Amino acid sequence: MIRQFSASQTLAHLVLLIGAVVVLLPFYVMVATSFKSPSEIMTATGGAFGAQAPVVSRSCLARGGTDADCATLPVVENYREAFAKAPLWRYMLNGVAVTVSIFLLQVLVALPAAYALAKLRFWGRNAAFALVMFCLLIPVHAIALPLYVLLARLGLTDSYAALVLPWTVSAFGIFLMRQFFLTVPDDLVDAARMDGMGEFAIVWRVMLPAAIPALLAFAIFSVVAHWNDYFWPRVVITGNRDLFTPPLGLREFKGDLDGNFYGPMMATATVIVTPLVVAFLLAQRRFVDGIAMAGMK
Amino acid sequence: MATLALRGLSKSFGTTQILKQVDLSVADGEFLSLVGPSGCGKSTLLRIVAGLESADEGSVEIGGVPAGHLRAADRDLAMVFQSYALYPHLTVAGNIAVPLRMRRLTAAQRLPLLGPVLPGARSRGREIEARVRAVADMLDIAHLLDRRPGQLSGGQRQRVALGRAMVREPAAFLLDEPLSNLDAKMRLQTRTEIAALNRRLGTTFLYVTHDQIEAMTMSDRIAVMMDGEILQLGTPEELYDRPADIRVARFIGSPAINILPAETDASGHVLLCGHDTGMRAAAGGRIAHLGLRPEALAPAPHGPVAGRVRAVENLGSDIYVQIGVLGAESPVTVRCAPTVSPRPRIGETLFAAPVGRMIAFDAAGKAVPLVRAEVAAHV
Amino acid sequence: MATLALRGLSKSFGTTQILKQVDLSVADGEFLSLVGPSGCGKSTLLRIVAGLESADEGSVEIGGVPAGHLRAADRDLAMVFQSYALYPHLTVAGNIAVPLRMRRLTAAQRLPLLGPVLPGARSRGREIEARVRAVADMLDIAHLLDRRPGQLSGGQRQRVALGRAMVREPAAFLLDEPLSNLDAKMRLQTRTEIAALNRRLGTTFLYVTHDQIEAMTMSDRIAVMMDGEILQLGTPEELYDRPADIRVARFIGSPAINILPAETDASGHVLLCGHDTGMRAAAGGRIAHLGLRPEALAPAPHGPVAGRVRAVENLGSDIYVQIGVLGAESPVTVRCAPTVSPRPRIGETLFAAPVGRMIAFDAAGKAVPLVRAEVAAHV
Amino acid sequence: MSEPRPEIRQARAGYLLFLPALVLMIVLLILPVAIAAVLSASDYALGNPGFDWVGTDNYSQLLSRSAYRKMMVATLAYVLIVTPASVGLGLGAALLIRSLRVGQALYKTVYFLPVMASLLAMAIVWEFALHPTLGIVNRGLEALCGVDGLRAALSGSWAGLAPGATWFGRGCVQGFPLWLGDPDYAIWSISFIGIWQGFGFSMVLYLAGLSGIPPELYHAAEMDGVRSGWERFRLLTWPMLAPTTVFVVTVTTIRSFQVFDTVEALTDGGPVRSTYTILFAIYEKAIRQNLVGVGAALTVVFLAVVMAVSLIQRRLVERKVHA
Amino acid sequence: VEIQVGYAYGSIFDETMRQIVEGFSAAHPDIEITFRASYENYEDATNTVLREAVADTLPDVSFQGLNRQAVLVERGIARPLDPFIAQETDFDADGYHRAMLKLSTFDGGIYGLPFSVSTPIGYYNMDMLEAAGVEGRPETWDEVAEACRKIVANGQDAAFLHWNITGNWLLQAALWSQGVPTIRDGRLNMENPQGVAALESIRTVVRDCRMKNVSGGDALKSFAAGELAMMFTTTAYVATVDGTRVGDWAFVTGPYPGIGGAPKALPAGGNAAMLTSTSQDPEVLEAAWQFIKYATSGEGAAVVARTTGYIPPNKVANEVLLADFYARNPNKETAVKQLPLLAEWFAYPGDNGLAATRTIEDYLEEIVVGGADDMPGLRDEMVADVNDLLN
Ligand SMILES: Nc1ncnc2c1ncn2[C@@H]1O[C@H](COP(=O)(O)OP(=O)(O)OP(=O)(O)O)[C@@H](O)[C@H]1O
Ligand SMILES: Nc1ncnc2c1ncn2[C@@H]1O[C@H](COP(=O)(O)OP(=O)(O)OP(=O)(O)O)[C@@H](O)[C@H]1O
Ligand SMILES: [Mg+2]
Ligand SMILES: [Mg+2]
Repeated sequence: MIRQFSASQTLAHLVLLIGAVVVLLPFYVMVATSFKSPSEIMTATGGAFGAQAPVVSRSCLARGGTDADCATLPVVENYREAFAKAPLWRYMLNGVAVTVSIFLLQVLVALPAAYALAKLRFWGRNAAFALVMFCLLIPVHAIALPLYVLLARLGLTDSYAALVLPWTVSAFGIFLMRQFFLTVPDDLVDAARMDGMGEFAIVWRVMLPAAIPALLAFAIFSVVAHWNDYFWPRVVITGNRDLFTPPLGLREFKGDLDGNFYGPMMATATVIVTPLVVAFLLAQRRFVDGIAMAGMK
Repeated sequence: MATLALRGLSKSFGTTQILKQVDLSVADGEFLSLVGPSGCGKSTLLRIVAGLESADEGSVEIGGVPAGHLRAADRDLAMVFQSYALYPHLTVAGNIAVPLRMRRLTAAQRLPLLGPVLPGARSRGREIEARVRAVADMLDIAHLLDRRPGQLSGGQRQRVALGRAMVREPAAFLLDEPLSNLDAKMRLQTRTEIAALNRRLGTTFLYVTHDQIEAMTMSDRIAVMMDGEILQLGTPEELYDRPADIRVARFIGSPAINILPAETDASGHVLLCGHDTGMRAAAGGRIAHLGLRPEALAPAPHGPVAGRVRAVENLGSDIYVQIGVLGAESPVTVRCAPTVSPRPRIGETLFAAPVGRMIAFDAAGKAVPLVRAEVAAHV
Repeated sequence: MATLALRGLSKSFGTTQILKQVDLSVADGEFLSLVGPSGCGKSTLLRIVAGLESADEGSVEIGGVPAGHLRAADRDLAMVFQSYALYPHLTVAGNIAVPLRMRRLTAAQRLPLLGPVLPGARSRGREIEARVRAVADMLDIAHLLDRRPGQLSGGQRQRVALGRAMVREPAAFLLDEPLSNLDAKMRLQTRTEIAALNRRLGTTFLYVTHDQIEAMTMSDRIAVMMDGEILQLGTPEELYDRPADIRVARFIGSPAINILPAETDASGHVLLCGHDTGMRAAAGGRIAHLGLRPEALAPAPHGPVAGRVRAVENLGSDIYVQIGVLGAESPVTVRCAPTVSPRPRIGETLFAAPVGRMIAFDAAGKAVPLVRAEVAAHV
Repeated sequence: MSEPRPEIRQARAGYLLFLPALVLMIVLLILPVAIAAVLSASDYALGNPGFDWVGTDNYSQLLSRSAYRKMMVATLAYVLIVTPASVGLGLGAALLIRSLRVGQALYKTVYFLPVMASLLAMAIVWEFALHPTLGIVNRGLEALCGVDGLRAALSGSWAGLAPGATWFGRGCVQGFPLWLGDPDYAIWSISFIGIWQGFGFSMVLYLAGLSGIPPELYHAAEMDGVRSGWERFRLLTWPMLAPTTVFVVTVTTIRSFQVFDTVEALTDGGPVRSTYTILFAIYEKAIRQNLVGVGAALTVVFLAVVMAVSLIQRRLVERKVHA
Repeated sequence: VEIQVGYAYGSIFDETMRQIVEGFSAAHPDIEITFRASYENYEDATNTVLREAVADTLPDVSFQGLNRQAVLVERGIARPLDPFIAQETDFDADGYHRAMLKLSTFDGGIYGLPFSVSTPIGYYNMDMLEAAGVEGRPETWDEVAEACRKIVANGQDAAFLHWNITGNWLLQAALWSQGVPTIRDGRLNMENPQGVAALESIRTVVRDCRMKNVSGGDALKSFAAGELAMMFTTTAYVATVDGTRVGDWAFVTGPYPGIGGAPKALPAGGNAAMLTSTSQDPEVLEAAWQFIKYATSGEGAAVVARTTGYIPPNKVANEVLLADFYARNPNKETAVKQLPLLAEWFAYPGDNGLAATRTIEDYLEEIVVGGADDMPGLRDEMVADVNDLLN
């Protein structure tokens, strides 16, 4: 503890570095591939980021360009193709809209529920909490069909509502927030009552601001899950491509048999993964704190 | 400004009765402390007065008006909590302003962005701001108004909590151990301030603590509570000098009172450790214990109290000598002046004699008034 | 059992120097307290002695042997922490046994399942158990041996922490504010116990606190530390009666000493609020302040100290009267007997005169010995 | 107008505040589960005009058909590989990272990246990385074969072993495995990706748990004579992390039972159903093959198993905490 | 009017559809075509449409796998096309290959018009064959095995049989090539020597060609990269190989190998356009019909040939519009030449049809991963399992 030999530090770094290499390998493959020309991908040449020898754009040829017109750098071609093949911006925008609305609705529903479970005494509270714990176990894949039929009966398939509504209640969010609220002193709630706030006002004016760190942790879980979700959008969005979320955009490249769009496909993957990584990097420190504070230990 | 009256309050949690038919009246402007050991129900009582909890039986009157049907926010009481319970996300100014904002602004005017531009909100907002500043000036925290609670010391938070309570000029203050999270120095300083505040504002204070020194130094009257009952209600002097119950005697005073075994001899004289004290019970009851405060004992060549010195604590201003006395439950403490000579030393035998008031208790622990034996004989 | 000697210890965190060339020797078996305001470096010093932190400069000797190269586990010191630092997952018995298990059992014998069946483990285990029981008996916690720390009260935890330190009979105990997490009553009780322990075991104690009453009542000697330096080292009486520095005078004593402005007149006499005190500086220096303990002042019809009564605190055993005196930094506290009459009332003017020792300080805050002016004239 | 007692007001507020969540949970989660439970006794298929009750036929199928036996094997294998590995790696990483003087934030971020990344995107990348000939994994291994010294060391030929005696040696001679196409390797590959993706999550939870251990305890241990890191871990760290561990194990187990995306994207349950995990089976039956009844029966079985697991773990915690 | 259209295999047909719409819009400026998200494959196509039927969000036109049409007809989702055909004065039903039209005819009604049709063919890297000393293209599986042995001996990857194409297509091909229909009387028709022979043919390739259990996409990539000598799969990928070929080697296609001789018949792969509109608006229905007609006949069909490896279903396209196209693209003509062999691509009857497909796939995979040697035994087990499902 006191006199740490730098040898042990070095060893720790070594082990962690090897781990980091394994962890980062797929990311490296993804980014590297998105920089390469098809032939470099096929032959696994080109080093880390491809030789960037000009290639001829196939889609440009298809539109009737000549070889000379259509020569571009592989990286440009891949990313241009990624955005040309599918309206990626639109999909990303959808992704943002969907994840943000899901998160906001989840907070809207979970926060009062968690407050009730943590701070209010009422008959059946334990049963209510048990119900939340049970719901925590239900994966959407298992109930997708009944849920789909439900939405279909309401005429809500192929709509933003279909992407958002099923997620409005997050058992995990309720659980997490409840754990956090347990650590908020009861006195604070009583003080708010003395100050003239009703229970509803307490939730939004006292508990919400106090819960920001835990909410941040939850936000990351929620946003990650729904930004990346491929299964549910695929089930409910059958008609309108304008409602696609980023993973569905990625799927456009993942036909049953082609392996030939690897460059653009990896470019798309890179584009989709990047926002989350950036968001995480920004929120990283408070995220770990938030988890710790939410008593998830 | 109002009186508080509790009549026959009872409260149980599950099967355990926490409050047992408690009666208590607090006069207008009075500073009344409620003291008692941990878990005796002080906070519960306070919370019932505040309206945060309801009694199973009994009633609460505020300013002579039954308050049972009023919710906490409508009782016009302010409460200060042990943990201060400040809103961590609001600045000091924001914290102090909350009670006013909740009361003086309409729901619409409180809205985040829209609110301030609504008619009337401006002027109300300015009023509130002025009031907050005035309170902050009074508590000497005006320079902290823009900080958040996390950036304040314990004492400063304490004052902010007081400020939040004061800002709306409530009928009475309820304080639940507001000093217990402060360190010794801070506690000393703040308790004077709170007492001064009571005098300055003239508002009724109901103050809960388990620290009897706090209660002694601040209160007009003290109610000692144990096991859900109020054992005695009186001025600090009364409690110190004339405790009605041995439990009260034990609770009040630091270092604690010395309880020594006593008897009543055939002639009705009270014997302390077998020595005649020259006193007898006024009403002639049997006496089981005598209570002697440390300052009511002094070393004397052949005093009735004798034992080996266990410890000598020199506080500079006083010396407390603890002696192990046969028959006493715990070591007997004797207060000496720092100039005492010879200075008692650990291990030697010390004799002490009563030099101050003796308090007698019967076997049930009830106080029994004593009178000089001769005087009584004359009567 | 060993002496501790610190020589020229310095320590900085970043750019701020926390310890400045501290020298300190603790005699074998001595109870030495280290007091000082929060943040003055007491814990840092203790941790350097313990080996949990290293000094930038200077050396630590334990039992006369330099310990600089030893890690904490090898220094044969035991430490009691403010938060007790008990292992929450182990029972009381388990907690107390840890130091023995770590030292007396081999790594193999400590293995979870296999360990106990290894040769020798049985008998060692029984030895340890017996030792734990003995310590628990001594501390009166034998009935708690199977509980976990979470199920204990503060005072009980405190004793377990002590037990864990005592169990292996270390060369010296280091205690870092071990009482500060206890409530007032418990603190009172435990401090006597710890002092008694020191006497019984005869082991060296180095005790850190920022509570001077604690230090006064327990210690053989006290070191007052401020700003990384030891201002004075001496017995409690010395510190209380003959502080070397105005900061020491202010720190020691509760309620705090009254510091009043003073002058030296042309004839060398010391003037207190303009009144001749009949004293002069022994070595003839100029005097800027006079320190008077609350008990060294008493109400007197025309005393030199006069002011309006700000507060009257009746502790039952004493009454402290605070008066606002022109020229004094803070209200002046006068101790009266509870029987004083007339009882001072808030708002009226009170006169007080010195009745005890006066402590004089020059403008730099250094203490200046005083002598009676007449006597000096005769010499 | 008399106000109700505060307790009653509180209870009312409690109901009111919990109500939206309750309604939504019932409509969105409980109701579908109930529907699934009902449908599990039917032969309902999407688009059919009606359906018949088939009693427990769907369930008895689960017992009789070999595919479902393989499903159980694959699911258990996945859970039993991924849970201990990602919990262990998470703990190891957290401990190592905590011991560092510099670079903590960097490793934390790197190890958490896979948790953030889109599984679908990463599955595609892994598929590419594990491609038998073009993939970086096999290319890398082959490159190692090309370095004589390394090849000798790794294949054991320095010790006189035949070139094909070791796994690596065989790989050099016959080519390295089809990670996703060989039934002997597929479940391991999928599990590996699961671990890769999930251990960062355990790590973060463990880091949170570690930061909750008061440093004074470590100092106390030091004073008590604890010298080695291992002793410190045994005496203090591991027991103090027990609640974290239970939580992490529970969450990881449930997540492992719920593995779906990688299976769907990479192996479709194959080869020869070696990666036919239960959630994928539900999906295949109910959505791909339109056998809603069978899928529903699987759903019911799945929920029963997961609930049993979490109840058992709950018991363990309670015993631990209240012991 | 706007009509909504769904189709599968976006990576193959996106360009095709774009060109068709271009042409169609020129001819019908008042009709706007909106494409739905493309289906991943034919099963996905059917399931999506089934779900959409529940939600009442069906597209107006949906391109469905030839073997998946029956389900939609049975459930009443597909609408008959006969009324529209009847209105057409110049509609030449004969323009469609009879066999193809028959694939979309149920109970005498036409429910779909074939859009793109495929047959299995062989893909060859002639450079690799020659390097290994193989002369010409193999005509039977025995010859394939023979060639494989030489190529393997030459240290190269020999062949890939795309055994897991949706709907057990190549197993059905192996059976049809011996003249045996896969389904007879609602049961799996493999309890005969031809059934075993079909399985044996697969095992031969696995054993003699050292075929690896990789995905079709991976194999295609290897072939395009010039690392795989032979590949047996649908003609659909000819365009893909052309487009992604790395290096300069001789790419040639050849007829699908038979068992013991030339194939007697081959299952028709591909998809048909179906009218799935729920609209009551005659204008919408008419527009949808116009699109179906355009896409499946004449110029629309010609685009299929130009942009994919599929065969246009329409004689007009094949013989009139594309005469010199095939001369320039002999690799794409292989499938056209196999047109006379076209036979039904069976869907397994009943609710468990897809489960049966998957079960058969599992058994085939046993062979492919080298875990099965006893073909008659495997056949018996498989038949029992599948027939159990088909009951
Ligand atoms: N909501 C509750 N449910 C059950 N028991 C309770 C509840 N609130 C308090 N109690 C119990 O009632 C008793 C009195 O509690 P109360 O808080 O009034 O004590 P207190 O005198 O304020 O003690 P302290 O000095 O420790 O604050 C305690 O034993 C406590 O455990
Ligand atoms: N590891 C550290 N890094 C930086 N500064 C430190 C560290 N440890 C202590 N300090 C600083 O050193 C000063 C002395 O700390 P120390 O803990 O020794 O004070 P103390 O006298 O024990 O105070 P207290 O009575 O509050 O415990 C403080 O200002 C503290 O902020
Ligand atoms: Mg309380
Ligand atoms: Mg300290």
